[in-house]
Amino acid sequence: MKFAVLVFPGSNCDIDMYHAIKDELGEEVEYVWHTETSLEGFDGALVPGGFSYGDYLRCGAMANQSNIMTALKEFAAQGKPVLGVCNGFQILTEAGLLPGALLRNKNLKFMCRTVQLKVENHNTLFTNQYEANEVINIPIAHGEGNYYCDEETLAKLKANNQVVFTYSGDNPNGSLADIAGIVNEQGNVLGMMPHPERAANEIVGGADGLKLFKSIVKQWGEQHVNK
Amino acid sequence: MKKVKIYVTLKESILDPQGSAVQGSLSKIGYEEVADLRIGKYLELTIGDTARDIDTIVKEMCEKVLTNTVIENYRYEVEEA
Amino acid sequence: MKKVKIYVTLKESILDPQGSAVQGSLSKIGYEEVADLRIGKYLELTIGDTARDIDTIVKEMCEKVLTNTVIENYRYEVEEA
Amino acid sequence: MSTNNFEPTAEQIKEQRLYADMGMTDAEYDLAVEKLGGRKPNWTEIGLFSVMWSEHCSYKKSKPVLRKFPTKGPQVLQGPGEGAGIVDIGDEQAVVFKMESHNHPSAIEPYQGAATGVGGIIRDVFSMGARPIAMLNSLRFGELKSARGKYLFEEVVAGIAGYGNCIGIPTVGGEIQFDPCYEGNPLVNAMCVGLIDHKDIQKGVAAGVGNTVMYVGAKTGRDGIHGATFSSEELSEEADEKRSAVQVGDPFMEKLLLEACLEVVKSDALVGIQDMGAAGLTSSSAEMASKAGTGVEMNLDLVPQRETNMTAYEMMLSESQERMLIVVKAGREEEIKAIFEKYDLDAVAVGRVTDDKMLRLLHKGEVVAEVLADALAEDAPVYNMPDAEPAYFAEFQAIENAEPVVTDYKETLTALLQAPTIASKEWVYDQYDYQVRTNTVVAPGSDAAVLRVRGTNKGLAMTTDCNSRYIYLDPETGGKIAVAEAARNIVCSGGEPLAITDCLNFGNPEKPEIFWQIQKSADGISAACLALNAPVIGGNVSMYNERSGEAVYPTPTIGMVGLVKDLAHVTTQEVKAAGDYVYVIGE
Ligand SMILES: Nc1ncnc2c1ncn2[C@@H]1O[C@H](COP(=O)(O)OP(=O)(O)O)[C@@H](O)[C@H]1O
Repeated sequence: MKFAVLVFPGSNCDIDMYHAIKDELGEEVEYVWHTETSLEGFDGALVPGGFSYGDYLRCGAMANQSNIMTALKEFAAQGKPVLGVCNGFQILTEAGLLPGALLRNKNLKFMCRTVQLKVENHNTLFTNQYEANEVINIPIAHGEGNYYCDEETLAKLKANNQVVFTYSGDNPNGSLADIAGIVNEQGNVLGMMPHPERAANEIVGGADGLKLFKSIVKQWGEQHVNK
Repeated sequence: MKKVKIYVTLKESILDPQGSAVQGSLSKIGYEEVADLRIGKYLELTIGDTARDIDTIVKEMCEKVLTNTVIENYRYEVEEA
Repeated sequence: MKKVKIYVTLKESILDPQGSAVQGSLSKIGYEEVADLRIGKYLELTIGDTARDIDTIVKEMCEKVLTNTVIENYRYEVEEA
Repeated sequence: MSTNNFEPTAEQIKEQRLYADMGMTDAEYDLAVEKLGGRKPNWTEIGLFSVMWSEHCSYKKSKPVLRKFPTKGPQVLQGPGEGAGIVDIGDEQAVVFKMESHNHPSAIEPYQGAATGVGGIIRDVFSMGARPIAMLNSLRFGELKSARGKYLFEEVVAGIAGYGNCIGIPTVGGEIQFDPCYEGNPLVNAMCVGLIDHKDIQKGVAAGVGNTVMYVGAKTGRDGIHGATFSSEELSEEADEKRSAVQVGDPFMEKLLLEACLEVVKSDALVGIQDMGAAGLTSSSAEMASKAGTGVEMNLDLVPQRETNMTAYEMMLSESQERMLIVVKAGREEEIKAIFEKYDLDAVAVGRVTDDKMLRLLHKGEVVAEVLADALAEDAPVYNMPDAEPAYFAEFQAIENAEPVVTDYKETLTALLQAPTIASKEWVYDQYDYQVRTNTVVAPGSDAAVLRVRGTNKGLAMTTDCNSRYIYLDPETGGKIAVAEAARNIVCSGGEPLAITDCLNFGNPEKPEIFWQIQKSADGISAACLALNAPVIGGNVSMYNERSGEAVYPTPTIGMVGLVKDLAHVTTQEVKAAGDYVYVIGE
């Protein structure tokens, strides 16, 4: 399986994503610069964390104007897996690929720590390797991870099982309904604030995130066998 | 040349923790009369001569880039510069 | 009850990284006519009835807490609310 | 030679002693005239001399002290004298590091002061060609009792986090001490560690007559004019008025600059590269020429400018952030431009390398300054300052050692743990992204931070340390203790000390008692470095840390890096399991 890691000016978890796929997962991966116009040849797209365009104005707002975003929207519409982490999640909401928005953490501070997440939906292409309601340890590192959407949207998210991860125990940033990650209605676009790519190797932050990437590969493998 | 002033505010229904924090610290140092405080953005644009309609491009820029209508409202003023 | 609107801007000679970055990306997506863009803060305060002079306390709050006069300027408007 | 009409003339500068406002003495003015072959300097030229001969740029008062430090060792690839020092770690790889202060700007605009301090030290490291991999810091504040004290603390931490997180370099360690002596003059020292392949090592030299001098990065504005002079003075109430000395950082711009420069260093078209730090265009151009034994001629009309009608004086003295000066082989400018363009950055040819050893500046078609580069850099004045043992020292030495009497151990322990200097610093490092780039094996909260070297089984341990109370009480012993503490932190974490960088934060060196503290602590540091085979490969001096005449405690912060030969050796501080034994080693 071949992954694209999108790189915007100011992305800085691109390298972490790249190494998680290449070194820990053992799949193919390439960086794709924001000026590119196509994602041909890729089976999955990863939108990494960081501070695209300095996160000036609003997180993710300016990255959403890049050439590559048109290609990413098409890619998503084809049902291919798209994962946005941290700034990547913010970019996906700005792009309208996921509902809602990310506001400043309720304590107004950037926070870096490992938190517990509950897998609310283990039947997605991103979570099929987790158990139902499994609690996993994944690092967060963000200043604006406070998920917000209106009531109607929240009701829909819940009704469709689109809430994939919630903060278990402490809600660090004030997110609505403890939401840490959501998928789109079709289930092929996941956005989450915690960093699974930082938890892909025991020596640097645990390995609970690796199963997320393994889930994507498993699903992709099955589709290919079926075809 | 036009000068455009854009005011961006969080929607009423959205909590403004920064505003509340500032209000809290003002009240601690003796400004209890501040009953409410909300913080938004203020943008000043200088726009050169253009064939396009100024209102059209300001609205477009606001909705495409400068604000996120899920969480924010905006208003603007155009002045000759 | 008064409504006070405060506009905080970076001083002219101070670099506005946000403004330049936003202007840069606007120009790349087709708004080349934006010749300059600066981003500041916009504060809305509701101030309850007080015996103190409104101008005095607004100025005090601005200089003590709301702005850093080393790098920022401010102006404000008072309206009845 | 022309001057701007609104500027004082060479005669007025001399007669009205205008150079004194720039921090120059009469003797220094006379020396400048001598360096110009008897000609009186014009306004631009006196500006060049004043910043380059400030303590901040010339080390004129601290050089004799710095000479005490051991700087050599088989592991040292680059000692003091470049942007940062370099130490071999085997496998054709090396570690690059340096620490720098941003005390005075942080006292006035704590968020931006700290942020731009971080930005500056990062540029020092990547200008060597190294990829910055970690940040550390060392902070000193007054006790957290006043509103101002809390504000400074919160904003400095936010500024360090804001810049480091945005640029994507993990902040993995540091230390904080609270003491009333820092109330009016906080200390903000930032350290950056980078990794480099031997073949990529760069120097800040303007070699090769005819080569092109290029300007890259942010545009020049009027910000920070005379910042170097400002940091070479005591803080006073009036210092708050020196507004232009404060700059705003742009970590996004620096991220682009960093990535672009690391691509450019792979090109053999690049000859030299240097950060425009203190004294901006002046120090970078004069030092690059002086080190190469060449001259540099620049046309200031070509310098990218953020503001209109800037004079030569303003452009040369501006300390706008996120800028670099590079020297490129003649004829190969386009290749270099193309790399910067990918990152939306302009690289502009502003001058060329000459053979006459002059720094020559043109503005609006006229020569506005012509000074020997060596006169500004290499040949700046050096002073041997008088020293005197302070009265307090003998007094303290005469006091018998007292053993504290502890009656209630629980109460004493609780009180100690509540002291801000001892209490957990989680509130601080929770705001630093210490994991980005996923190499952090030991995060903040243990003795030293450890990062793995990707692709090897090696690691780098790093720490900053200094107990300024010890140094105040006995600078020589205290200096030894500071280095020894750093070494213990490295060793406890599984590493072997490689070398140190230091940041010498002191009061006004013109006071003999202060200069004595500087001398003695340097002696102590040197002795410990020799004993531990950890030479000094670079550092920074920050003097005049006084407010209203009161100096801070002498605070020579030590930043040490050690090599972890096998990641299996990494050990952390926390207790691991019930039933494990506890040993005390040493006295
Ligand atoms: N306290 C010190 N100990 C050792 N070397 C020092 C010290 N202070 C400064 N240096 C060295 O002197 C040189 C010039 O320092 P500095 O002016 O701070 O460099 P830059 O302007 O590039 O930041 C550097 O190589 C630095 O490492």
